[in-house]
Amino acid sequence: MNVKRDIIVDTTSKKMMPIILAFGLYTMIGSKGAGGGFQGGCIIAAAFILHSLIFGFIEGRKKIPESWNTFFKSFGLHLYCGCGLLSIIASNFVAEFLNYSAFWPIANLVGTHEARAMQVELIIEVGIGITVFAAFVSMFYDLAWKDDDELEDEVIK
Amino acid sequence: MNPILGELTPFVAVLTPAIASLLILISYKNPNIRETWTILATIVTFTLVFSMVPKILDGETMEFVLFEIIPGIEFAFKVDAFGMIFAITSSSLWILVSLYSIGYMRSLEEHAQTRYYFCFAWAIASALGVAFSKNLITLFVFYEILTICTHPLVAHEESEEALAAGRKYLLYLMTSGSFLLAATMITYVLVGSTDFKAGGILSLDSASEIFLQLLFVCYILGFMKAAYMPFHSWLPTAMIAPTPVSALLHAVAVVKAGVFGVVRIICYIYGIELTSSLGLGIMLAAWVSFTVIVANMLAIGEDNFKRRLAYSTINQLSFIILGVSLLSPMAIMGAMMHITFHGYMKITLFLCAGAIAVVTGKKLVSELSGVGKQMPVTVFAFTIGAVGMSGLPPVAGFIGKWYICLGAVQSAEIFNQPIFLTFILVVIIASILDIIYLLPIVKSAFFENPKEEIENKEFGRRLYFFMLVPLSITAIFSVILFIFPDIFSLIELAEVAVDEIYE
Amino acid sequence: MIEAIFEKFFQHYNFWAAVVIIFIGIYATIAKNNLFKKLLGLNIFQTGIFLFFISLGDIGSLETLGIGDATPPIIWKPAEERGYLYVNPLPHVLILTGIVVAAATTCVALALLIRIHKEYGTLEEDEIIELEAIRGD
Amino acid sequence: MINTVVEQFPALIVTTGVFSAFTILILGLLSRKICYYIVLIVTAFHFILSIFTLQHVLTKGRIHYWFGGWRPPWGIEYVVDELNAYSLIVILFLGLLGIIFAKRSVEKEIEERKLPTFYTVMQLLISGCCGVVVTGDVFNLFVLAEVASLSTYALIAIAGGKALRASYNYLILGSIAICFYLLGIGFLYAVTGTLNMIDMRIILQNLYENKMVHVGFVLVLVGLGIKAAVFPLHTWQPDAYTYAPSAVTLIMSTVVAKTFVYALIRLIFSVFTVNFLELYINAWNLVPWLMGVAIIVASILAYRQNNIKRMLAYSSIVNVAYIVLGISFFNSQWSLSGALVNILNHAVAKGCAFAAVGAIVYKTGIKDVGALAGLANKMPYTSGALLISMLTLIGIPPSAGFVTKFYLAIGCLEMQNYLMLAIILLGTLLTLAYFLRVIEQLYFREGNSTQKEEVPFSMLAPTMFLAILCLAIGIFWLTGIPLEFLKKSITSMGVIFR
Repeated sequence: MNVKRDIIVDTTSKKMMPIILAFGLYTMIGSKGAGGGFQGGCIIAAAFILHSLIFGFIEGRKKIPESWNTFFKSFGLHLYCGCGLLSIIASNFVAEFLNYSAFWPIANLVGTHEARAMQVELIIEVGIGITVFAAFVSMFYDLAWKDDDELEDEVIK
Repeated sequence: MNPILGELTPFVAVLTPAIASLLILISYKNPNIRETWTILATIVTFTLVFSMVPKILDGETMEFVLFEIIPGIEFAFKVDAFGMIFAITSSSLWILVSLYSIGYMRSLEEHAQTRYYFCFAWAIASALGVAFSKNLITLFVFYEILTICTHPLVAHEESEEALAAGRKYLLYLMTSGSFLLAATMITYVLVGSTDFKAGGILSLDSASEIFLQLLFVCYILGFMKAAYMPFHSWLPTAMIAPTPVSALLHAVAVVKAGVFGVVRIICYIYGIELTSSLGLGIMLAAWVSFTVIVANMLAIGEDNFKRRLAYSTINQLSFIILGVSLLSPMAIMGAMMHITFHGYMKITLFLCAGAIAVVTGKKLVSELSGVGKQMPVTVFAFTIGAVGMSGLPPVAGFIGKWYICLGAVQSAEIFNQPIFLTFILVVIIASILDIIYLLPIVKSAFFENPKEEIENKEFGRRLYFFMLVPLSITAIFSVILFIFPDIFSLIELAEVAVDEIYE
Repeated sequence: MIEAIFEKFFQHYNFWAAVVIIFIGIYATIAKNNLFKKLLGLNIFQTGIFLFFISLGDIGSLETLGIGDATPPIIWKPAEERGYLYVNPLPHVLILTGIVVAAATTCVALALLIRIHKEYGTLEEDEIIELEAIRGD
Repeated sequence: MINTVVEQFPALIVTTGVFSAFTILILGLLSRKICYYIVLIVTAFHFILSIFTLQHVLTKGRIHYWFGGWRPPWGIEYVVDELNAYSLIVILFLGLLGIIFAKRSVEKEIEERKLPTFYTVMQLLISGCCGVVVTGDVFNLFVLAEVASLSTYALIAIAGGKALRASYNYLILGSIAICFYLLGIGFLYAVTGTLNMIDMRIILQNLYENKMVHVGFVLVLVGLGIKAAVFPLHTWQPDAYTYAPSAVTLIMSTVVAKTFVYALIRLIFSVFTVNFLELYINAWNLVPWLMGVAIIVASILAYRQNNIKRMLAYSSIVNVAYIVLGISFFNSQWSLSGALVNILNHAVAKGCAFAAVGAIVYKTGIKDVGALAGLANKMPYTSGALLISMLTLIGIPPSAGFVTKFYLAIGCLEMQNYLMLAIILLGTLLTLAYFLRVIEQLYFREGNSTQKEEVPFSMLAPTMFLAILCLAIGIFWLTGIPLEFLKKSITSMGVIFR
């Protein structure tokens, strides 16, 4: 494409991207406590969206193809839901969905009750974060892509 | 002789035609097998029904409770003498009409014969269900099925006219079904039961007088199948159906279900005493007397053969209701017997009309001159039916009319109201009118020369025998029923029923 | 008299704001002809509801009702001055969920709008209805 | 902690549903054919679980399930009593049949590359509906209702063309509805400080005079009323049903519609109680009359339709009106039974009708009533199923529809409301009037060809099965065996008869 590129915008966005990603990760898992998965995911998604805004959709799509997005969307949810289901299965169908105290795989690694919960929380936050990030990115592409869907597939190939 | 299957018999009797209908549906590819199922079912059903007669004559009743729908309402069958009369009539005539149907439908090479036989079997099943139902809800269920499954028969021709007739049929009968359901439910809420009990279940304690009178009107509207005026017009319209349908359903099964229901309401839900104390008997009698006269007058002006017979049916149905509404034992007995007598005679007339239509293609009364020379047996049978309709001996119709006239005298005595005697006058006028519109047909058929060359339709002749035999049998039976009215234990059954009611 | 009314009004100004926003939103959703503006109206409506919910969580706003005054946990106050220790967090959590749902709704709606625009070339409802009538079934 | 495995089932149905939905999305990248079988197997599995749930509820009492072990009112609680279990079975059963039906129909109506997404959304829809049914938390209900609704919007829109605008209309109205609901529970939360249904019911008992509660009640009612397509709020429904793909219409008319009707019943009777309605909501007396108007007006509108799907859509409005009419007479046990019975009856009958129509559309592309002529010869089984479903909707005994009418009639009489009885019966006649047109076309008119062409077995089987059920269920209700169960369900709703 013969679009004239602005070096300042290019460079800034390139330099900013890792920082945004790092901030997103921090929001997601850095704080001690529940919450942050959704916000972190949003921030990470923002980084990718910024990237494709600057370098074009086709470039952006190459960085993160739709199939990856689909995978991430599902994978994040599997992490979250899997934690819940695991606590049921691991406790031999005695504990409820997402009952952390029955979460044996981690129970061997960390000692106290609270810490255990915290570890599980971490997995869940990561799951939420991944899903949100992938969902937002794919939403962005779906809405921004003006041409037909078939065309989109061809371009990616 | 004991009932073949014990307490189950009424249920199986209803079930047999229903099962047969499914077999008919399955064997749609082979008409011969299909018709075999029909004939088999007719015979089995009649045997089952008839096997119950001795037990009923002993004054016993048979009950079979299938299940309880809600507390106080069961889905149950109960055989009593009155139900038996209706059941015998329907099931015995079904045999003959089935034979006739085979001849008729094959001669005309009608379409959709499987649908025809399927619906026919269901109609009989539901007519038997009506006869054997223990309470109003069971009766309602079968009553509705009867309406629905006869609609395809009315609209069988599939022409615009037939479809319009079908629509009219459903409009009238479904509306009446709604009234019946409403009345039934109101009865249930009032007394907590809808069982038929000789002597009635309602009483003045259950509701106010005016309420009970309105409920009665609701019930009568619910049995619109009885085709009293001014709600009669569906019946002549429905005559567009094939003749066997008009014969069995619109002279016996369907319309008699309506009459049957009215009798059930008066004798078994309201009870004679309540009916008379509410003054409902005389009101109803006046209402149907009007129908008796006017329907006959309309019949005189009608040129279409089957429609003329339909008006005659309307007249006779109202006549039966008149008998019941006189509220005296004799009259009720006469009415009950007349259900059977009228069935046999009217079916003879219809079958003759159908045979003439198939063989000569003539459907109007004015065209019939000289037919008697071509089809003497048929027209002779017709003569027997016509004589019976007019209430002249030696045909069964005389007995019914005689009893009802006696009943009118009896009512005048019982209730001390001479006004009941006027209904004898109604009977006589109706009989005269019957003669006026029926016997000229015979006259012109036998003694006048045909106006045009008679076209002999070959396809009709081929299966003429199938039609001739049933109509001869019904004609013969119409006479036999006069000489030996007890051939199906009819009088005894009617006596048992009346004894029960007046106990 | 008027002062009392004013006082009552301003004590619950956030609720009043929520009401105003909700009605603006509903108005836009119902009255606008453009499908996109309808969506915007819907979003405004949802925002109004979120504001309402969060106002519920702010116990300080109930202070004037005599229930007491609340302090968010980040602002330190001496213990004797605290009415409630913190703002009720539950409505906030609920609204977080609500926002996610709202975002999802918006996203589906936008995707639909894109498809509609592709199909009809316009987002004006009356024009779309006309076009539909021309096309038939 | 949990005593028996069965108590896990309600939660498992919802969570594994969502889990599998996204598994489909991943596996769809690998193979498009496998998606369908996953949905099928998972839903069948869930259906079996729901049967065990019902059995448990009937024998051992209601299930309380605390998510993450957090006790209510802090955590989310799932409560399953008779009514829930019953609705759950209805929803999963019809969902299962809908999915079986969907396979071939969807293959024809939808592009192949959209299939994984389609099935994902379908699975989400069913899970969302199950969630709405089992949850005992008003806010959780909101979230799961949105999951179900958003899926529905997407599924309708998949058909393209006019479905887009139908879907968008539904989206706007549905979102307004859910916002009303949210606002309503906001009001309730403001006065009670809890979101748990049982808790809220207890706290509300002292607050019935509070204006906030009244406003909350009305908002909740309107919100769920729009979602359930209760008469004056139904405007989105005919378009959506008409233009959606056949399989989606089938699922919407059965699963989604019944879910929100359930939610309406649950909120009215379990959170606000009969006492509240009786003492403080005087306008409630108008609801039966409104529903009477609904029955007549919607029937007349149905009569005027040419498109058969649209006709069935209006018939759905009539049937929802029957249900709401049933619950509006809350003092009569029979009336409430009629409402509960109609949840199943209408789902089965309408499911059968939409499946049959879907099959007709699949084979011939016919959508207008006038073009149906002679189809009985061409597609005898499908036409037979359509006939039976229509007779059921009319209410011919002994079909399921008759039972509804029967119970409602007794209910009306118990309330001494004779006019309403007349309206119900008039409704029957009007239903007959508009379905008779279809029946006449099918059976009494000559068609072009008499060549027999039936739809594939996977579409025919659910249709025929539902048709048989129309009769079987009717007879089952009539046997009186389920009366005890109905009584229990009504009690579980929190209605006590004097």
